[in-house]
Amino acid sequence: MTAKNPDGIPSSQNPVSQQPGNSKPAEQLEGIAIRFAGDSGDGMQLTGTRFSDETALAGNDLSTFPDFPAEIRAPAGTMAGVSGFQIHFSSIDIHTPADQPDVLIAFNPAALRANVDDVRPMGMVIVNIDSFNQKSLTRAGYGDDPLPELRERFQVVEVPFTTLNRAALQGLDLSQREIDRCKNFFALGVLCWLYGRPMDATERWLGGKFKGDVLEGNIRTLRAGHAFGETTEIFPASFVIPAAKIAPGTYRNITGNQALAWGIVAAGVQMERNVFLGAYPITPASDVLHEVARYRHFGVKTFQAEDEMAAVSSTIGAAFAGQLAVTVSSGPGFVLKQEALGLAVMVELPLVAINVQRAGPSTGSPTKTEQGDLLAVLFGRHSESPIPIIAPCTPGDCFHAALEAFRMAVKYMTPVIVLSDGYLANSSEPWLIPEVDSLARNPVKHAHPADIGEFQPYARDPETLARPWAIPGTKGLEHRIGGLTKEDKTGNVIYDADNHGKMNALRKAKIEGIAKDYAPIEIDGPPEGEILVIGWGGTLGAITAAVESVREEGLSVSRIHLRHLNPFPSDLGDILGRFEKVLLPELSDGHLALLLRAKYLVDVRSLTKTEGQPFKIAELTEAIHELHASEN
Amino acid sequence: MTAKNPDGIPSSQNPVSQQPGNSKPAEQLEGIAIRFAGDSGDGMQLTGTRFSDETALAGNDLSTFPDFPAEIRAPAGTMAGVSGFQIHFSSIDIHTPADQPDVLIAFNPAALRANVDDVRPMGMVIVNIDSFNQKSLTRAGYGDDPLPELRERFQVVEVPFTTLNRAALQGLDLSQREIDRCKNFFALGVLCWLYGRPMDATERWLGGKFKGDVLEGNIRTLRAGHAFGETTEIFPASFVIPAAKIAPGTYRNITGNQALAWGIVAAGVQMERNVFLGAYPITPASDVLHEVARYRHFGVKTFQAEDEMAAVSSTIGAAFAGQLAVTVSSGPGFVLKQEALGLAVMVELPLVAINVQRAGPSTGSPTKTEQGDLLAVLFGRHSESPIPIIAPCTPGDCFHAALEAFRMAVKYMTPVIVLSDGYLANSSEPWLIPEVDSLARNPVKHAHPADIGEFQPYARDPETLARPWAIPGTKGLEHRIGGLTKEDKTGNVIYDADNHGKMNALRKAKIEGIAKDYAPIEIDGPPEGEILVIGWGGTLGAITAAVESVREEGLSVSRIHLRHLNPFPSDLGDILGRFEKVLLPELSDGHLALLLRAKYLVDVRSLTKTEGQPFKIAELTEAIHELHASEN
Amino acid sequence: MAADPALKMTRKEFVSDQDVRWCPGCGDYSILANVQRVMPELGVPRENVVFVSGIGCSSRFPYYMNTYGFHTIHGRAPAFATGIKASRPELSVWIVTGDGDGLSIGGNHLLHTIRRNINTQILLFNNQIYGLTKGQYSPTSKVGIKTKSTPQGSIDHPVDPIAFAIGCGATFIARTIDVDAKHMQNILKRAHEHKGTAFVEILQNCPVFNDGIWEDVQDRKSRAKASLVLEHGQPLVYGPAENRQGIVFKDGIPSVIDLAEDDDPIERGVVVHDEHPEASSYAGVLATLQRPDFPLPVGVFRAVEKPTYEAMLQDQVDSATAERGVGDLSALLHSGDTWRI
Amino acid sequence: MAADPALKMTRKEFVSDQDVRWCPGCGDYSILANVQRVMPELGVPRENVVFVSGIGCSSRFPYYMNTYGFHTIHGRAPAFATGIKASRPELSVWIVTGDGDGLSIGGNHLLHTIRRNINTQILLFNNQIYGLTKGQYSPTSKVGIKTKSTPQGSIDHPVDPIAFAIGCGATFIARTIDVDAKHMQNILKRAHEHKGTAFVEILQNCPVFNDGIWEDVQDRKSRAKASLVLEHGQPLVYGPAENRQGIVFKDGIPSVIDLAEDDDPIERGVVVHDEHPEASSYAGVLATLQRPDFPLPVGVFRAVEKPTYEAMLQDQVDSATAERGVGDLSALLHSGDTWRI
Ligand SMILES: Cc1ncc(C[n+]2csc(CCOP(=O)(O)OP(=O)(O)O)c2C)c(N)n1
Ligand SMILES: Cc1ncc(C[n+]2csc(CCOP(=O)(O)OP(=O)(O)O)c2C)c(N)n1
Ligand code: SF4
Ligand code: SF4
Ligand SMILES: [Mg+2]
Ligand SMILES: [Mg+2]
Repeated sequence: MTAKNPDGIPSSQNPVSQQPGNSKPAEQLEGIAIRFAGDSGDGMQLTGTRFSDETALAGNDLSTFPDFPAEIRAPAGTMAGVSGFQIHFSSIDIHTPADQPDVLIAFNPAALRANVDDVRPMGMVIVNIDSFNQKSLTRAGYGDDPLPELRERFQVVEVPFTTLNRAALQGLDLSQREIDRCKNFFALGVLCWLYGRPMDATERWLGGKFKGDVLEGNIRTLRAGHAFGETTEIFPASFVIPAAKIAPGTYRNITGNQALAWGIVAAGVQMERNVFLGAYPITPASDVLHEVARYRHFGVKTFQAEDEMAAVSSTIGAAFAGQLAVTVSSGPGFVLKQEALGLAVMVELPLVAINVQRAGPSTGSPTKTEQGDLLAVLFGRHSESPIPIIAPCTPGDCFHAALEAFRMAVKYMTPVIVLSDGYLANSSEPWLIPEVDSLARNPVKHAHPADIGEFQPYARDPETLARPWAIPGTKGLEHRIGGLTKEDKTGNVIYDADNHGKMNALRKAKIEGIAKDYAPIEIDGPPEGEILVIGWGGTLGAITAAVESVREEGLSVSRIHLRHLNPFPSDLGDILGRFEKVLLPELSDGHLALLLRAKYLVDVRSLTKTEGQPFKIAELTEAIHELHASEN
Repeated sequence: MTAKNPDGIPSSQNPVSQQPGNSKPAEQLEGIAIRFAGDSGDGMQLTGTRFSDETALAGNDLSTFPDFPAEIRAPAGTMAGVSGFQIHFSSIDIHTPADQPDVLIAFNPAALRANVDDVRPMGMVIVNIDSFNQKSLTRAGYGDDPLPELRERFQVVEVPFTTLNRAALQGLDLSQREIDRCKNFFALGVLCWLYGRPMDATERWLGGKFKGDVLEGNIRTLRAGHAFGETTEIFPASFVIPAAKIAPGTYRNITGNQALAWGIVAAGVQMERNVFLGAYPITPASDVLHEVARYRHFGVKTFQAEDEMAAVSSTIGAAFAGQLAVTVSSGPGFVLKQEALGLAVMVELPLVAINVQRAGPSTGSPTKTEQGDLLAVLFGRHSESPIPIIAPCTPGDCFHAALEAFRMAVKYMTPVIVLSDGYLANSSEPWLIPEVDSLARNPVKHAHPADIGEFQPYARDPETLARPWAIPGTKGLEHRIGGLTKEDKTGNVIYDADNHGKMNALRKAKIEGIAKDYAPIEIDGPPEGEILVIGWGGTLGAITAAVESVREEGLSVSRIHLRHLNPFPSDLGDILGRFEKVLLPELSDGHLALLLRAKYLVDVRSLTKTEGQPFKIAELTEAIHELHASEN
Repeated sequence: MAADPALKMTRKEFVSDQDVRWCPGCGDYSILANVQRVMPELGVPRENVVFVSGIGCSSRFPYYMNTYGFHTIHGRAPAFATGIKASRPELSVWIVTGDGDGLSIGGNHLLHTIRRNINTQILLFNNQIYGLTKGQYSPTSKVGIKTKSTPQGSIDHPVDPIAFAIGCGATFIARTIDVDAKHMQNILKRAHEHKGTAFVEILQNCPVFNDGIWEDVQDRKSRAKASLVLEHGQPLVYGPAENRQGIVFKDGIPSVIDLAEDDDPIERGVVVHDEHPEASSYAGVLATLQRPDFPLPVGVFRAVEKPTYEAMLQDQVDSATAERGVGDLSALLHSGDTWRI
Repeated sequence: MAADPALKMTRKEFVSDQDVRWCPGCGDYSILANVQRVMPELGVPRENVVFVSGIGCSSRFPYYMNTYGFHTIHGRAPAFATGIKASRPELSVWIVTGDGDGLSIGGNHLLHTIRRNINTQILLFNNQIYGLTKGQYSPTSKVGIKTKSTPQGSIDHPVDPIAFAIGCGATFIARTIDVDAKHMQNILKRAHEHKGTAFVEILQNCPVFNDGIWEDVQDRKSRAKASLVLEHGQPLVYGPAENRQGIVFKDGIPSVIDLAEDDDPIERGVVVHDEHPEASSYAGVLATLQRPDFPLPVGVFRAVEKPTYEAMLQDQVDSATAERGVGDLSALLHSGDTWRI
């Protein structure tokens, strides 16, 4: 996010020297946000992803936000089928995909109608004018041609993408349908010219994906688009967005789901144990299964179960068998796993359960984001069954969260929940690739008869209160576990009241003890003062941008972001007490706020939003201003 | 509970005139608590229930507490197989089964060992001396004969129940095993003599249950036991517990599960709609299914589903079809229903979901009680899916809770949760049978085309915000519902952000609006002051007794008991603010306390217990004293 | 379902006002069209028809039917339908499910609904893939299929929906094909006529994630050889006229014999199709006929009568009422031991 | 499972120190005794054996075995076992479940575990009742049974575990009886030898809630007439020597014929039992043999070889490793497009 402009409006538009190999003047911009929008079948997600990768290679900081419908491919040309992809890139540090795009590329009237009101005033709106006819206008729900009116509010640029693409691909042995499918690459070419993106990565990528005339067609139209940008009079100038100054190192683009998957694979390597992932597909979590399934050569086994009960049960079974076990799902599926997770608490086995949250209730809006599952994952099991919760806050952070979750699970012999969300899952950002040597190595150690006198499955490590992880195949440690109340130490079945109370207390103490391992909370801003803004999970970018923005307006605002939602860090209460006002923006009805209020009796103000969409920076700055102005 | 003696120690033991038809002196007692204990196969639950019914007929106030193992019939003579039943009865108002029994009847050494430490000092311990031999002592885990030592601490009475029973039944055409099975009725006869209980109800009951020599045998041994009490020197006197002064009316004994079942049947009658109950058996909820299944002639249909997902789904289906639909379960089963309940929230259909809580986590101690599911039933669905919660507080109150739940569900078109527990489920108390005419009649009204212009499945009643209940079979109201985010009014599938937020807000407002219907909270004690004790659910008796007890010691303590756990009553915050200190005892880790702290930012002190057992009055009085003595 | 043949209805009346949101070319379109075409012929008024579905592309079906409809949650549609039908036996309840919805997460409900013989129609759209979640293999996918979740190929042996339904004790079992309008309409009518659970597998093409999986039985040219059309009382003969083949059973194991042009199949021992044997084993043998060794049977495998769940339940209500009179609440509350104070 | 026949073990070594907590006379006792007796003969060291169960009286089983054991949650044992076996193929994994645990709430996992052919032994104790929750009818209970939840009698048509297993594509299916020690031990050994899911129904008496349900096949006197002992290669003949009867199949439908004392059953067309036909339809016909019209078959219905899930999964790991080398984390993190700053 450009710091001074929470709305994503580029702050400097001075023409500078021409881009290399470019015959038109180029203006320098600090940053820009572009949204691609078209039919589900128009390849918008692909176009967006390619443009992101090129932008990353150009050295900009960036943030993306894909937003697509739940249908695979709703009827062409309808509002229901519109798929969007927004990318924000800049020469300075940015935190979000931007509230309002500066540029919209709309492939048809429905895409225009669904998105144009988000574009900043006088922003650029590029339309595929070939798709504007009475029929498609009607399908989109437009009565009249909207362009005349829009020309008042935006710089409307009309490009006949379909025609130009067809012209470019004449002579190839492709059907009309195949030809038309390439038009998104023509548009990509235009944009690459406009914003000075290199295209070789895309050409390489196309080479790996297609062959023959399809490959030829895509490359030809990409180049044709680039040439069109340079040649035509429609765009008087192109733009330069200089590379951002970011920490040195090797970077890549990564989405949250990919990072989770890689974190899972990495845990196996770093902890020297095989990984078992049991999952049932569900949007937006399925990609973690898909990605992990590609790495059998890491000794990783994935199991697509028949349902979520089987997914989690197989995972607990694998944990019993000594694997680094993990299951992944989204809200509706996670909820179905709660009964079994209660058993995992009782038998104190290590495993990781990931919930990539989506917008509900019920089936809700499966491809939209929300943070509404915190209380469900924390409390959704019957009776007292505490489980630690880790919430990653950026796509790349998902990698580290997965690694940490496994370490915690094994050290404390407990299930651990990782709480991601649809926004983190699908968004991408440049990610500083960690050096493998810098990652902690924690080889798993199982209980072994040689280390133990009389084996007691529920004897506890005095430090961590963890019980031993004794796995089948180990001679002398044969034992039985299960969900009935267990006797302290022996683990035998028993109904004694005192013992039942004691075991509840032990499990609680064990989980609370985990907070000892946390690093102190980092406070961004003064350690005490008027306003503290707290966040958790995928809202980090928006909150950071908003806080930076109001600070530049002179407000004294501090910020912390909680990664550990259970147990809470032990310094949290102290920090809360040092501020006059505390604001907690959440994409839910205020789950963390409820927990903090209950625990610390602090009047945490909750800023809630349950619209299936991330926070806009402006929503947050406004709330901070309001809080600042408020009496107490 | 005798008011002055929280420990259940009878306060007056003055000999009074003899009981009618009794040749020995009879002492008058205010109240007494007796525990029956034996093997699971010894018929303790039955003996206890019979004794309770007779006690009720004798006009005493009473409270019972059955406590049995999870195994059907664990190996005879082991601690694991011990089954107990406690009854407390009195000539004055009592609230609990008493902390400590005055009398223990132990049918074998294991029953003695498992229970004797609970008996009040110098209480009476009656043992079946026939069962005391080396083998059974060893099975029970006794090294030496425990009786000599116990004689120091208790009045030990040794009765050869087995021998006496065999003697009584000589000549009948019964096997030895059948004869021995009758011995509990011999013991019952003894106790009936001892406490002046009439036996005709039991004889009637036996007559309805058995025939031939089995009937003859049971009656004969019952009478023999009575005669034995009167004849033998072992009991120097019998006791009289005069009838209690309680409100006039017709009474019966009722358990919480029976009351729930009858409440369900009553809802069908009062609301003039057929009832559908879909359930999967689980302890301690199954009896609700069993009981409701007996009333098909009320037009009630029960469906034993294949699992909890099917149970709740069939219930929602029946609600869609226009039935008074209800599902019942306990913690582990309830949790499995949460995904479907999320759908019920989205489609806004009326149904009742009952959770009879048990001690966990996981399978835990299925026959023991706890209140640990409050947060799970409140928050256990993904995303925002608010559902009202009603918690009955006595066995008889379960009847009214069920009725209220249906009324609320239909009025507001929402699922409603009834949160009972294992203690309420199995305990019994005398219940003032309500006059049917005094129960509200709320005939169900479905949407009808005549009442409506253009039908909109999500149009709302301006008052309640309820949507119309339009059921299949109604011409002109054909419509489709489902779990995807719905458009306001039309109910069409839509992914629009504003609409999604609006629907969340509407659902929330609808549920919060229910509080308008509540009666004001009744405060027992001064409306403001030093200490307020809050309770919910089945702890009412113990809390009431404890508060009465400390008040008599001069403390100013007020008490409220919450029946509505979501939404909270609107006068609750105000009441909380009027007391210096607030104590909240819960059989959990403090679920309601967490909610009250978060909502009202009041420093509610939580008294927690998670041992699978109800509160003892002494635990509560101690906590109140401590709070009173505490600085702030 | 109070069927009223006098009722005159049109296909259009069963078309809802919602835009149909499947991919172009999806087999679901033709299934929808056929269902909408058959409905008016069944004589059930629109308001007495309920479509219930789970989650999946296929499960969007109810939105497009201008009847009562309930798009529920993943896998549980049969259980919702059970609640509807058990409590309101007069309604005509149709279940639409997919191979993932019905046989993966929903397998248990399919089993129990079928064995209880709830009088509903279960239409299972089998495209051997999870469409809605973008292409993972399903329980009916072939071993070796490469999908998003099986980059090295699937290793699960698939379950056959028909064989599964037989194992569950289904009283009506049929298979039809998305593109064969006439056949499907006939099967839909038969399913509706059947009293008890009518289980219908519909072979459906998913052009996006699993294109062409049923090509040999869909294609008019290959169909004669690739499929065996079951007709009650007719021998199990298939193939082009000049090259007929027949199915014979030996000790419960089927095999194929070639038939000369003038052979009498029955004389040659070819089995004569019988929908009605009480023992499900005959249909069980048919179910083992699978491509490529055998033709794939389409049509009604089995149709036998057994009391339905909802009828027996209603009987219990009626007989209890007849025996004990309509329930009297006050009497209930005062039953057993009571006492007056 | 690394079976080592040289290993000398005793029954006692498999007895845990826990008190057995079933009701007196429960059929579970004899099943436990037989399992404990067979274990030492299988040659699998104790530490490589895992017993996994769900919830129910039967599911208490693992506590009494001095091996690794996991008493899980209701209905899910096969899924737990899948996780164990898929990740550690060298372990010998036994599943103990009941008719309620396995076929009611757990039906879906049974289906999928069986079709995947995970190499485990599934012992389903069928007492046609829910024991642990004190006597409700189960999915195998007969129509009309009066239980706590069905005071007017049950109206659900029961599912037959063997028929269900066939519908799921089971590779090994057997039935045995709690009181028949020798038969059971033999079946347990066969189940263990089988590579793939071995599904074994054990008829079990619950004297407390459903006494005598299997009496005719349990009782030594009635057994010969009431049951048909399946033996590979032997004709389907049963009954006392003087009154033998045989089973014939016609078009997939079984029927009974009387055999004269000197009849050759095979000549009379009596079917010869074959455990190995690839088509499951033969076993499907056997599964329809039910009391009272037929004798109840006990023994091995079906035993065929198919690749197991865990072996194929391990193959994918091995072949991926062979092709791509052992995974290199740093290489993974740097794969695709990266850039240096
Ligand atoms: C509890 C739950 N788990 C997972 C999902 C995700 N999900 C939705 S549809 C589906 C599979 C659908 O496959 P199928 O039934 O074959 O339908 P198709 O799309 O192929 O028609 C899955 C896994 C979900 N919605 N809910
Ligand atoms: C989720 C859940 N639902 C219900 C139960 C209650 N429950 C425990 S065992 C059981 C049935 C057991 O029947 P079966 O498997 O036949 O075992 P049996 O006791 O007859 O051996 C039920 C319903 C439970 N423990 N968990
Ligand atoms: S993904 Fe496949 S099944 Fe789903 S709508 Fe598209 S073509 Fe049809
Ligand atoms: S209830 Fe039945 S199955 Fe359970 S232990 Fe007792 S006899 Fe066995
Ligand atoms: Mg499918
Ligand atoms: Mg059973």
